[in-house]
Amino acid sequence: MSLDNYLYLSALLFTIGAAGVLIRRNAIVVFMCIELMLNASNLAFVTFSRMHGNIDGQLFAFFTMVVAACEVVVGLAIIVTIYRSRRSASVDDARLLKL
Amino acid sequence: MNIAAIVNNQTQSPEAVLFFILAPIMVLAALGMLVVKKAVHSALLLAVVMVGLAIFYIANEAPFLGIVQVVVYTGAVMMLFLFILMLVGVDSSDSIEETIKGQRIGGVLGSVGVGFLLISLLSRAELGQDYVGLDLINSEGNVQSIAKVLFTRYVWAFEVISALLITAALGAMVLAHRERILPRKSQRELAAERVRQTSIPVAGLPGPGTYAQHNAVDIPALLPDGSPSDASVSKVIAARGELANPANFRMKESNGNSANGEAGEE
Amino acid sequence: MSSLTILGLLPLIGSLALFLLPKERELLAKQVALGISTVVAIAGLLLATSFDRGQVGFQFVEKYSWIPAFGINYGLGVDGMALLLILLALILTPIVILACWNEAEGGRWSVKTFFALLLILETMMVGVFAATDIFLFYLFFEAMLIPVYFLIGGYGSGERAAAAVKFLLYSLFGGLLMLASIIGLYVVSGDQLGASTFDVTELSKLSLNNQTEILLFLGFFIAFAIKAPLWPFHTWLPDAAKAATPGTSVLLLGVLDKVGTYGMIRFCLTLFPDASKQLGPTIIVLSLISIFYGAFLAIWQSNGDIKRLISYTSISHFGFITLGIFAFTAQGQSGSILYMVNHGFSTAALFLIAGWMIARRNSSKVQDFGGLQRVTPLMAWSFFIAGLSSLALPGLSSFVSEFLVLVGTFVHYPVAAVIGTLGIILAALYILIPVQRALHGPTTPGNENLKDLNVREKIAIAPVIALIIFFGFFPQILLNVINPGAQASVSALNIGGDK
Amino acid sequence: MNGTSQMLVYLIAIPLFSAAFLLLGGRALDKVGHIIGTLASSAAFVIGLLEFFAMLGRAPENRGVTQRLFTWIEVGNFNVGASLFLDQLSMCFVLLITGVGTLIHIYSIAYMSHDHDRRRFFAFLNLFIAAMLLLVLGDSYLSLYVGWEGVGLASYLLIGFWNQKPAYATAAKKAFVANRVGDVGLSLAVMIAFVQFGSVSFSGVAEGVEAGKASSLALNCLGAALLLAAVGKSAQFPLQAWLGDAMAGPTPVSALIHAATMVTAGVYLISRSHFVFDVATIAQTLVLIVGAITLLFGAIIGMAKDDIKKALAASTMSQIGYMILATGLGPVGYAFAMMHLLTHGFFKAGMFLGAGSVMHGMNDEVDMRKYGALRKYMPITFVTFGLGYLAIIGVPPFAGFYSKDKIIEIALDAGGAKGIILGSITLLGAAITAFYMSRVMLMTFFGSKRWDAGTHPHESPSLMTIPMIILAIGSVTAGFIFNMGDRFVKFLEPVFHSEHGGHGEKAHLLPPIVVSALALTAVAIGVSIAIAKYGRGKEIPTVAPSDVSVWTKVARRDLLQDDLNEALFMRPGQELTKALAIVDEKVIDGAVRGVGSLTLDVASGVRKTQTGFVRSYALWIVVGALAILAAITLVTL
Repeated sequence: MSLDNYLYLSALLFTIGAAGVLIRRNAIVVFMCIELMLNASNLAFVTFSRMHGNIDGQLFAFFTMVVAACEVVVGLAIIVTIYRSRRSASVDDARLLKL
Repeated sequence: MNIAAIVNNQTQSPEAVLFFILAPIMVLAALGMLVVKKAVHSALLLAVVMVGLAIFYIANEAPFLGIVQVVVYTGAVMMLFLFILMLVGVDSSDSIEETIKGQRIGGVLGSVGVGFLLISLLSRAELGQDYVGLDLINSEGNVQSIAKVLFTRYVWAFEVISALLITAALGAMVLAHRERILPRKSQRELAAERVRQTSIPVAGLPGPGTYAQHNAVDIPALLPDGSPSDASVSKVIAARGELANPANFRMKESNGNSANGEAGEE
Repeated sequence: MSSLTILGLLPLIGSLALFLLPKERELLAKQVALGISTVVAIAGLLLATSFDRGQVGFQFVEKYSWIPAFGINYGLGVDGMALLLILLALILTPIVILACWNEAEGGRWSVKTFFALLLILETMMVGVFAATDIFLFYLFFEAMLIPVYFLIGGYGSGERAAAAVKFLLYSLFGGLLMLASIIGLYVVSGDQLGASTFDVTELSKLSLNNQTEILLFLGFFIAFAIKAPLWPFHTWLPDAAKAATPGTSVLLLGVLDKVGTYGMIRFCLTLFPDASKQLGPTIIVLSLISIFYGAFLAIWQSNGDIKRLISYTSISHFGFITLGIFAFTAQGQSGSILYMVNHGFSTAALFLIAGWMIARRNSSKVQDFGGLQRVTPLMAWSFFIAGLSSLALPGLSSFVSEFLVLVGTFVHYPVAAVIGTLGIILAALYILIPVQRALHGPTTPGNENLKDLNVREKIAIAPVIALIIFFGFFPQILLNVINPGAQASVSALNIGGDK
Repeated sequence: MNGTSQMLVYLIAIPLFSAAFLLLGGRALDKVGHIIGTLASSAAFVIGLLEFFAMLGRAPENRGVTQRLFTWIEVGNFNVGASLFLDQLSMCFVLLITGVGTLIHIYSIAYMSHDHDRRRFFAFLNLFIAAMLLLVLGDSYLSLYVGWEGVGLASYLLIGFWNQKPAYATAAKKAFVANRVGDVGLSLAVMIAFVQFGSVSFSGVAEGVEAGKASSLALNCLGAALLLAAVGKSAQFPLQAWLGDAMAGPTPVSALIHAATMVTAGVYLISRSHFVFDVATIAQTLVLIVGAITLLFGAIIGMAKDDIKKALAASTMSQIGYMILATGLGPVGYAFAMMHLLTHGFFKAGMFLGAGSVMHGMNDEVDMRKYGALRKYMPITFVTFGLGYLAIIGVPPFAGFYSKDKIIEIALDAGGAKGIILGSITLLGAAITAFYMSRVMLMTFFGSKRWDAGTHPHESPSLMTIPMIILAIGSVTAGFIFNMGDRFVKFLEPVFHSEHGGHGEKAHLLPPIVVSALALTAVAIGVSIAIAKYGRGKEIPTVAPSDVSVWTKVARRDLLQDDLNEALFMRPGQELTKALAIVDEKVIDGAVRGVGSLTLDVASGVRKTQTGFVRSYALWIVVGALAILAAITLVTL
């Protein structure tokens, strides 16, 4: 089986993640979709590392994971604070920042 | 993806089998995340996708990453999501109809467009050299090779990433921390509050069967004026309708009014 | 020999001194302002005496490198024309300060700031006429707008804020076009003269191909056409003049607008001779339209606002000045430069007296006056004489310049001159109709007890009227100063058949 | 050939400074103002006389005198010196202006005695004298132009002397604007002269014309421009509307300015530029046409006017028509025009002063229908007015006969069809003049009393009657003196180089005796018609009858000149101003404000994209990414 399939899979997962971000209104689900997109790109990294026979790909996937972790932590903290003040976790409710 | 492409410089066939089983599951799970109403279900589906990915990492000669994916990512990060979901309310579900005009169609079209373009680009891209595979690099083990590269070339990146992690943690605490506006209630105040509350009996609830012949759990205690106190029996039993009638166990009256008591006894 | 810099800086130092005064000592502030401006005026006159009439080109030249990286240097120098305009500014400022003694009350800021702004404006005026480095000229050209903006916005009447903003934006727009041309020139001079420079004399040696020359010319010309209101770009002037205090309008119309026509001669003609010759006829048509347009609207304003009326008359006068400039004859050039000086005095007189009439009657509608001849004869007579100088009655100064402009135009464009001469009939109308409405006829009720000019006002207006009459009989004094420069700029255009 | 004299500048300086002194003097000079004014004017007259006698002493060729003051304007080769030039032509004018001027100053001392602004009146009179002298003494067209507008300003001030009455203020404005239209002609003339001959002085232009430097077109344009100027100032057709209204000024003003001096400035201009008109044939014919039209125009209006001053003004217009016509008849005509101008100066000023004294007696009543039988009450006025009347209609021994008769003669001599037409017009004019002048005489002094209640006419004080008597004597004797042995024509001959000698042999259409007879018969006819209509026992209604022929109605409205001017110029002008005001407000200012509001609209449009929804921003990001990817794929295809 050629390794390209993995790339197609990661592209597909990435698109689904993007669609999720655009369509779902619950902040946490949006956040999960972003995680999905990140994982999709990690898969692509690992596949390329294998294709090129160079470990850097994996290393980069590793760094992406760390960054994703930080992002999740801060993101969820924000969602919690918004939930506390607004009693709703929907993304559309926090829309004061406009002219 | 024509068949001929699969034939040349291919991996062993079992990997193909693994791929063609697991990939559809993962895609379905991902699609499920979009469609499912409850947030918890989409969290679990995401966990499925992540575990699938871990397996693929291992299949791609990256066992360390696979394990990290499972242990760190799926284990910790997904659990964090579930924890937040619990905080926010598990049953918070989105209503189906869309609030922003044209958002849903635009979203789907946009992402499908991007996906289609990515895939079409990928299909036309080619490496110019056949796959090398990581056997040589992983000769003394995947973790050792990663460590060797991590702590030589990317040591600065590693330090910066750790700094980032710490700041993120700190940030989360600062964000989630709530200033205590009112002083913490000491035990004395809690007791006084409980006395002031009329709804909860200060002396505590009478145990079942008090002033009655039997202390079984389904027999309500009798209040001094003889009426049964339903606070003394657990709501669940009452809900199940297995409440016994206290009249049967009323003490026989020494004279006249014991007659009507007798009647209820048998 | 940094006499020009000293002359320029004196008013600035004066305004700083004014700022230090305590806010409530208004009378002291006025006296200090008056003192400083008279000292500067005397210094200017002394400087003028040592000006050598025969010599063509710049005198009192100063040149210090300011931003060597771009070849910008702090270059000052005056020729006949610039000297006269500077003197006009220096003489008008003390007169304005004296005339607008209590016009500054009721402004948004203190009286002290009003007079400080006037002094700052005076520095800008000296700077803009003395600059020989185009960058420095541009700097003063833009900096001039700020004090005027605050003067109109803070101390005017009616919807002063809107008028101030309109004035500022309109002139800034013009300034930007000029900046584009300056940069164009800078680049062209870079590759033609080796070191790129901003100096006027060097830049005039450039040889530009026709297309770029016309573009650069238009950049400068439109900026100056906005400044000296030529026909399509004039709508800011009536509003600004109506909203501003009469003193500010005097400086705005009397001196600031002359920067436009001065710029046309100093920059448009010397730097872009061929473009000027090519576009000459169109500009002549524009100035003719200006003459008639300004005249008709002034006649229309005679049942409207008196300040708008005077501003429309000066639009008509500026039409004559541009007509003279682009006639490319020695008479036309000298006539237009002399016209700038004379127009300064006649508009100053008209505006100051109009200001006093409005202050007394506190309404600026022409028909509210009526029959002032009986009630305030002195003011009526001075307004009448100022009006006569504005309609170019021979024997007063404006006639000499207007006639020179028309004769100069006749040499090359006879038809334009004939049409221009018809303009003097309208001039008679737009002065005599308001004179009749405001001064003659029975005294309208409410005007019976208006006071005539007090001593201060007499001292303010007497020199202006004296100069108007004096230069009517002896214009040759001014013409001797103007002629060499005008002759040189026309012969530089080397137009055949120069009379 | 011209000598120099230092006295000329004082001719102008004395009245000018006395005018300034009187104006600036303020109330303090009220009591003594009129005396200073009269002294200044008489001083000028004395200097004029001295110059005249000095001139007579010199040989005829070099009688011209110049005085150079300073260079007025000198730019490139446009060089105009402020210098004065006195020759025989301007000598006549100087004497007329200062002489008649002084008499009128004396007259107005009494006439204006009740007016508390008398000092200002005398200041303006002196200003007028100074400006008129500058006009006649200027040696170049430009200094003439200064005098020209100065006189216009003085007439504006004097007509509008009582400007508290709106009607008088409007009349003054009308006069000034009409003069200004004429001045456009003069400035054009100066420009043409400069461009063609490089100089604007009379001598320079004369040499240029002789040297033939200018094309005939340029010369004719120059002539036409000069004619336009003359028409503006001398109230000839088509710019004659202002003369009738100019009667709003006090009567001495009408006498001085609108009878004797200012209105004749046009004739002076044409005769001074005789070298242009002799060559520019078309311009000359134009002059003839203008003269003829105005001659009839004035006469017809004169017949219909009931206001004594307006009637006299109309007659002035027609008499000046005569003079302009004479100047149009070539070199020989200039001298006779001058003679008629001088005699007219005498008798017309005399009659105006007479009218003034009549008004003075009838407490400022001007309508002749309210006069009647005043000869018994105002004997001196009657006699002086009568002598003026006889002079103007051209009764033989009086001045008018000599000068007008000569004009009729040379009009007929013009020869051919032109001669016939011009001759008949002048004869018709003479008849009509006789008619309306007799009408004025009969309505004022003869017939029955038609006074309003409470008017009791009395003879004017001696201060008024003495000038009238002097002028009457002048109008009687002037004609005879001027004509004794053609002395006047010989006096002016060097100026106009009219080869006068050849006067005799030129083919006469009719011998002079026959011409005079013809003129006299015309006059007789006019007088008899007037007597028939207004003479013995005819009842003259005190209110102008309305059931009259169309022609009289039209004549009463000054042959519709005002309506014509209004319809042609004033109303369209007002419409144009209103339209331009709207254009300025809406189109140009609108465009400027439009730019402002356009930017505001665009800004508020863009603002709508900031919805606040995070997801719509995300959508924009995805769409952006899609666009870039698509671009890349298209490019790489």
